[in-house]
Amino acid sequence: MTFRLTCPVCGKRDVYEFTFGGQERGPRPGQEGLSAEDHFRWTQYRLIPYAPGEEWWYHAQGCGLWFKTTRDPATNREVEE
Amino acid sequence: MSYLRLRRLWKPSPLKRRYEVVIIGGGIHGLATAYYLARHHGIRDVAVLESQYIGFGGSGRNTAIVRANQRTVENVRLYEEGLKLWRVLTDELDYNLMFFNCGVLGLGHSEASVSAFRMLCNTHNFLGVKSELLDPQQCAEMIPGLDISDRLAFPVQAGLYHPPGGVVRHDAVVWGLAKGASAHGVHIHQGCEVQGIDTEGGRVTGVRTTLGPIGCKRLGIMAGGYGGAVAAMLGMELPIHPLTIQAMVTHPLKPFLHHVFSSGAYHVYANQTLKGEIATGAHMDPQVNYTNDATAYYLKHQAEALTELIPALRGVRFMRIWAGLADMTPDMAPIMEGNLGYDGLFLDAGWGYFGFKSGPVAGKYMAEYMATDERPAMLRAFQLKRFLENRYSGETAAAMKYGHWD
Amino acid sequence: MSGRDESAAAPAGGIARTGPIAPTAHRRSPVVFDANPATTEVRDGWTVALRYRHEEQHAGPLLVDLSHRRRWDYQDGSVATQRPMDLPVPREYGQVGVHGSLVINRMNRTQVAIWHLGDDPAPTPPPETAFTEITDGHCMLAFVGPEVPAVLEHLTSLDLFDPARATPFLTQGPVLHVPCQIVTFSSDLVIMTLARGYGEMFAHAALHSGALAGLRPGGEDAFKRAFARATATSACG
Amino acid sequence: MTAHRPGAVAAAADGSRPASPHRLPCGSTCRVDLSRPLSFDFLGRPMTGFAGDTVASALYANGVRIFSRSLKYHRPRGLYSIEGESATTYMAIDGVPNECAETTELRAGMSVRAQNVRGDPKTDRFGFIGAFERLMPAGFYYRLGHRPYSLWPLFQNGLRRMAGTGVLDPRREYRPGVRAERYLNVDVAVVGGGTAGMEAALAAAERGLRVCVFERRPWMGGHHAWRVREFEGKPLWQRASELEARVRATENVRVLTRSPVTGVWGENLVTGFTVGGDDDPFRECHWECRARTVVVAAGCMDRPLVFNHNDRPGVMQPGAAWRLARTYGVSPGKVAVVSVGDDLGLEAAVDLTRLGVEVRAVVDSRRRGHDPALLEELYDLRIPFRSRWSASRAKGGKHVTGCDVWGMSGIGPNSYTCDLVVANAGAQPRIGVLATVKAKLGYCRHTHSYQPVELPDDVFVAGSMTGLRDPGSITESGRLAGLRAAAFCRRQGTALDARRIGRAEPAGEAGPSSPGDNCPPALSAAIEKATSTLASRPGPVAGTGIFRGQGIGRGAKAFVDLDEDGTYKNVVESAAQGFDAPELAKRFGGFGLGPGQYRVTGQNLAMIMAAMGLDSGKATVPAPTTVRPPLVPPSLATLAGPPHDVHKRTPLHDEQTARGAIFRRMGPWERARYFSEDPSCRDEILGVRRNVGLLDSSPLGKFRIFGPDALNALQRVYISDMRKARPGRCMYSAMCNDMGQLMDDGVVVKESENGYYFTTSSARAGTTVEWFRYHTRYDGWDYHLVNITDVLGSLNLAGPNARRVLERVTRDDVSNDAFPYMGVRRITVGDGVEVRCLRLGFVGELSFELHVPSSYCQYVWGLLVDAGADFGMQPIGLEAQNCLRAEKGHIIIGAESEQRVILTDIGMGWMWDRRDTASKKVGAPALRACAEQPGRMKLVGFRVDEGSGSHRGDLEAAPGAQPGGGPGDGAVIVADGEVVGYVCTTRRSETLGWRYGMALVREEHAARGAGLNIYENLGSGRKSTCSATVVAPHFYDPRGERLRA
Repeated sequence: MTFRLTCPVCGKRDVYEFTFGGQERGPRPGQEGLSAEDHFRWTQYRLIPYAPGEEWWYHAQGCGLWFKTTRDPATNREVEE
Repeated sequence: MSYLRLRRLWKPSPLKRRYEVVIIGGGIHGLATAYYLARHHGIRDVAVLESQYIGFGGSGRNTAIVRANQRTVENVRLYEEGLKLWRVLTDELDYNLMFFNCGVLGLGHSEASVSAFRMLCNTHNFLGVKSELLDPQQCAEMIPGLDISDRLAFPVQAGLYHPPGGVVRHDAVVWGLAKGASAHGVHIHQGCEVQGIDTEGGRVTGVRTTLGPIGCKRLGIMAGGYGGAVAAMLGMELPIHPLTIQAMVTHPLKPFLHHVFSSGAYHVYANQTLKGEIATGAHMDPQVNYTNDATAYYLKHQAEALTELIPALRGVRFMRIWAGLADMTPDMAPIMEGNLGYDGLFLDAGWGYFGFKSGPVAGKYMAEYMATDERPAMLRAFQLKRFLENRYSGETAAAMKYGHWD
Repeated sequence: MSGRDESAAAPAGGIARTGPIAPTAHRRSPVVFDANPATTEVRDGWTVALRYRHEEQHAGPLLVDLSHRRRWDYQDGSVATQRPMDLPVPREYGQVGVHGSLVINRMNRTQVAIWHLGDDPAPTPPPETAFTEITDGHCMLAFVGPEVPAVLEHLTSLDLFDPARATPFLTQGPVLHVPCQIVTFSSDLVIMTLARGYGEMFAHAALHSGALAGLRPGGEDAFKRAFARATATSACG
Repeated sequence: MTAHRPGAVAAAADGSRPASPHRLPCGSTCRVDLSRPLSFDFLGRPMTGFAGDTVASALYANGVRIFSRSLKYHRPRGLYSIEGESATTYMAIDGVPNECAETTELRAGMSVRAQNVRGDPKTDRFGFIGAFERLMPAGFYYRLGHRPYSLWPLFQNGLRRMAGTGVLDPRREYRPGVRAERYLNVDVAVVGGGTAGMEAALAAAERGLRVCVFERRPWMGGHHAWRVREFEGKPLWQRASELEARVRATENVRVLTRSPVTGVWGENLVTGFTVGGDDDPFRECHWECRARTVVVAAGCMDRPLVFNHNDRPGVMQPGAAWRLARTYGVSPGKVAVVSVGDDLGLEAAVDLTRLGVEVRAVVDSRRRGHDPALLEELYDLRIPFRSRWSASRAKGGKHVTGCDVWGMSGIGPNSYTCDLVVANAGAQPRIGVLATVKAKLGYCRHTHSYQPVELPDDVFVAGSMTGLRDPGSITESGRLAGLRAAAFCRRQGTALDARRIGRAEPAGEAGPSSPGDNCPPALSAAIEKATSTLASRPGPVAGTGIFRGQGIGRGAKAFVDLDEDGTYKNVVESAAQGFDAPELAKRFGGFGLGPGQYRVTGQNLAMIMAAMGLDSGKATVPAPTTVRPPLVPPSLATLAGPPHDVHKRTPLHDEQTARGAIFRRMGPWERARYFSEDPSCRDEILGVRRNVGLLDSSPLGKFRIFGPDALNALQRVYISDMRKARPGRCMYSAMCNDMGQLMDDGVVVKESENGYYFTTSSARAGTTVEWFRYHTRYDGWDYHLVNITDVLGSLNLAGPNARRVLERVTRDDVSNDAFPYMGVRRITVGDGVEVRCLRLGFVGELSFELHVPSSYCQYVWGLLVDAGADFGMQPIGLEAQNCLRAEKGHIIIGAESEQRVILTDIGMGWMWDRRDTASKKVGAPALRACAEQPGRMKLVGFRVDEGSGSHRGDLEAAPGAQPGGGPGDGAVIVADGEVVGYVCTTRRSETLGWRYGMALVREEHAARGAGLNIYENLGSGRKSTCSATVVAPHFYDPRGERLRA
């Protein structure tokens, strides 16, 4: 699964230059009235089907940008939206 | 001589449209659960559904290391019982699982890991599981050629030796359990991929498969690395990330490595198989993934690590690399649940890279759970709700960064 | 040894060096080459090797330590519209502007790096928070001379000589597994910066691996010649 | 390299006598230079080979026929293949085990040994084992040796001893030569430097693309390199040689010979390795080549014929016999029987005859499809030929003495006397690379081989692996593949577009243009022309589905897999036990799991299983088993490459080395842990407590943050109310993760309206920017971070005399009034270096932390050391700091915290701004949920009860033991037969005179004054127990008077 990711600043680079930031799960929920269970679900629970999903990646060895990309866990390739 | 009469290990069986119990996943967890359901609980109307061939997933892709030197009490007890089962099963199944009780040696390369080893050692011995703290010289005596000099970036500072551990022939476990389950009437269906799960009124009623619908009263999701994807068919979110873990073997050599060894600092564990290959496993890639693709990166990484630790390994070649999935939870402990969201739905998942050594013992308790609807005491520590209560099992010490993939 | 007395004015950005610079050569580069300098110069508190003895007989590529060259980080939410140190900010990510002795690298949406590479005294940035002098935070190395692509092929998988990119250009990525900021000026001049802590081991490893392509330590003079050549032909300016 | 130019040695070979009775005058195709003898030894017997020989060819030329003994049955094994397809010639060369004699180039002075033998391979003591074959059906070991279980260890050890082949000496130094790793970026990577590969390379290079060709042999040309047949008026070898010269002269083609490809990994990362030749500067080089497109022109190889005793020395594949003669000038035998299934095999028979081998008979399992020209040549040479016949049995013991052949219709056998059996079932493509690029392979019933059904759109296939044999077709298919690769690169647009480099605003830009665009008319025309030329030439030749000789019976001695001694009978046995699919049989019977991997076995195993399916009425097509890289085994030394341990050193590394520091790696840094051999660091500790010490804390994370939203960002990641940060004062706070676990701590100083300076723990320095940006990634805030960890070194001057030392190097007022505890000042030291100075107290004493520009650190260190000399100031290391801070009850993340505890569990809840929900602080919801949750683990301080406990065995010699007796780090706390906690850090304090510690325990044991039972058992009878009392975790100077002094 040596694949590449397209950094919006640096272009296509080897995946090992990046830090994985997990699936897109939307912005941090507001904390007023947030239940413990909702918070811990948001923090840890994910639905990971065999289908492309949005993910966060950080170009740790390069420009230092967090960006979103859509990738298919069944092929490990980025998918054009 | 009956030895020379060759019989099918498991019988081909007709696919029925309805079973009392359907188990998704023909790996050791699924097969063991089926085996114990039939053998211990008299539930023989069981089908094991496997999308590829039995043992295709993690069961046939691990490095076959078995041990019980865990960090917390609940885990030590579970894996200790697991260790004792190899011998019992070899006899019960009349199939040589080839448990090579060679002991497992962990290497520590920092003051912090020495403290961690001491904690493990004390815990194990207090619980009656043998463990021993070694100095670097003793490590070198156990692992011929191990470099304990200061030449290393991370010199060896201590070893934690765990005599009850060893290596089991992983394929034999799959086949032996299939043999045993089949002998007790369990149906094993290979090439049968589950594509959906049916429920009605809060109950599981069956599965939809590439071979048509199959009804059941109880359903076990025991699909290893694919467990999260199967649960996703019900829209069920889980704290599970499937990650790729890779392993590789060298050309076969005459025996010289007589123990399993591992090193956290170098992200490497290795043992010499009965066939003589050095089988070695690597660290994991962090991103979620359902492929079994290996990478050039780890072939190289592993070579760097092994040749630094044992310089003589520069004299050997890698002949095969492969990958499997590890279903990681935030605390590196499994999730074993019953009637989860739906009556009759059982989940055995999140084993990470501990899925092989736990197979039979997990099957034994999951069978009990499925047969009685009562959570066995042994499984109390492995409930899903611990993640929602922020009560991690403590199986790993490190705090997570963004999630359980890092 | 010739000493040059230069008092650099205070840098901005809250970095702790606002006092007058002592003329004595107190400052140390992270890189020490195992080679004999033929000429050195004390500049701005640094002892700079201009030429090494072996360079006379060495026709191959050279590794030059430029850690003493001043560098600034500049960040702004709308950097594209700014003129840090009166330099135009390159429009595209990865573009490099050469303006006399100053080089400006567009790193991303909000950030540029400015390098002082010429012989003239380094300019003084205005006292804006947006500037951070990072000279001491980096090791700066130049790969100079023939066979530079062959040397770098041993050190990184980055495509530093992509014919489709116009020189000079910036690449941010790992060299010897260390994150670097790399500017390709030409096939005989590549400059990179990396965190100072890595400097000593990095230079050592580069010389070890680069030795197969003939890499040896070099003095600043070799860099100056290559920089003059590269910027004379460069489209930027 | 000269030895590898074809024809270079023709003169030497032509006029002179053969150098040994086994050498042939083979002329132009010969790669062996008979004028350059090389001496080597085999089993201590001196032998002579020549430059250009492989170890195998040289041994064969010296009359060696038995190269090894087989894995299971210890059967004698000879030269069966010539390019390492099987492991029969794996040998120990210069003590290195499992070296492939077929591909290892001979060097002077080599010492060669056979493997898996007891004694001489001719007279191996375990040779008798083969007689017990009947007792060892497939998977026999799973059904044996476990009853009674007590016998199993004996059986297991027997198995272990019999298994394995090579012998590794764990104390030897292997492969000491130069190693390199190199990285390439190309547009087209060509795998295979045969005619098709070379044509592809030229076609792409002529269109300006960067091309790299990987060729495993020392020369290019594929099978054309040794064929003397003429095509369009020129011998094939000569055409190949001329083409090679053209390719090598093309500037943008990188040619790597002696460079097998180990795999093509995701998105066309081609890896391979080069084993250096005589005139290469390095011995071994690992390659990683990132290619935009890959042309696979890997060629084909023999598919073995399965017949009785097909493993006997003297049985070899046509490619092996032919190459032995043509490439190495070695006679494969005197009298041969040839049984083949393809035209290359027939051509080999003809050519061998011309070279002086007496071919008794040629049989071909095919019914039709033979090249009539070859049949005519056989007729002219008066060699009896039969189609639909094949070898069924090789006769002889340790070497072939004869061969039986049978007709497919069941007539036979005809018996011949011979010393060489040349046999294959046909040809098979080298599918390894196709498998690793994830081409979907299907069984082609015309060529009877696996062919790509679906290819990734950036991969192109050419040459004989597609079934082509006509040289013109091969040429054209190569050219077409090269052109298509070029067109693909063009379609992707310029590299610049494809990589999206240089787009200031990437969003909204169009992706790569649609296929067909950007392909200039000339290129399209060239593709059309090549396509039609190829179509007009002969297409793929028909293959054969036959895999075994007629009349082999049960096939107990007919080998499907030579490496693992897997026979035809074993395949049948596997199926009988339920392993009736190739992938299952492979695992169960070990077919293709040996060193040769799938290479020899793969296709035949699938064909056999498919045929068995047919027998049982199930229509099946051969299904390929998984091909796993590496396609050619690289040595670990090659993969590991040169040493590249590039880590960080502080600016004060040399100064500390000079003072006797003992370093340890901490993350990327090398840091001084001790300044003496005393693990208790007594002198260092007392120096700080009573006098003054100097610590290099440079790896401490140091950052600037500024911008309108800087405070918002700080409020998000820090758990405290960061509005309280103010100039001139250090504010201590912490960061948590979303579970409320402690991630980091440090101080924050406000420096300007929107600008702050802050520190992090050393371990977090590298990920702090990432962390800030991650947790604010949805917010669009305008703030900027600069990591200045390496800009500033850090020197910590600590102890009651710290101020007196500092006063000697600065004129600034550092008195307690002017510069109180937790203050931060800029002071000037020496002759004008301005530094930040922070009054902190991690070690519990008056201390000044100087943040000094890195280039000045050595100077400032020198100033302080000189100033401290009168006080006897000593440098201290991390272990002393560790003890000092523990005495003070200050925690270290990861030592006193772990996954089970959150901020409030470890006594740091006071930092948390409970009222703030607006900032959405990371970790706050978790703390809110769990701060008061019962039953959590808590951090406690304890004091070991004097005189309590017992102590057995030599605990103090164990790693990590603390001097002075009593429990050590990692001791467990036990109660009622359960483990209820563990000791994080414990030391015996010289200052306090008692043993203190910090532990994580279950809440019910955490109350002040509670008793703790501490238990240690490190194995080997080393055991201790003692009791302790829970106390507040501030052991030393609990009121903090010394910090504020």
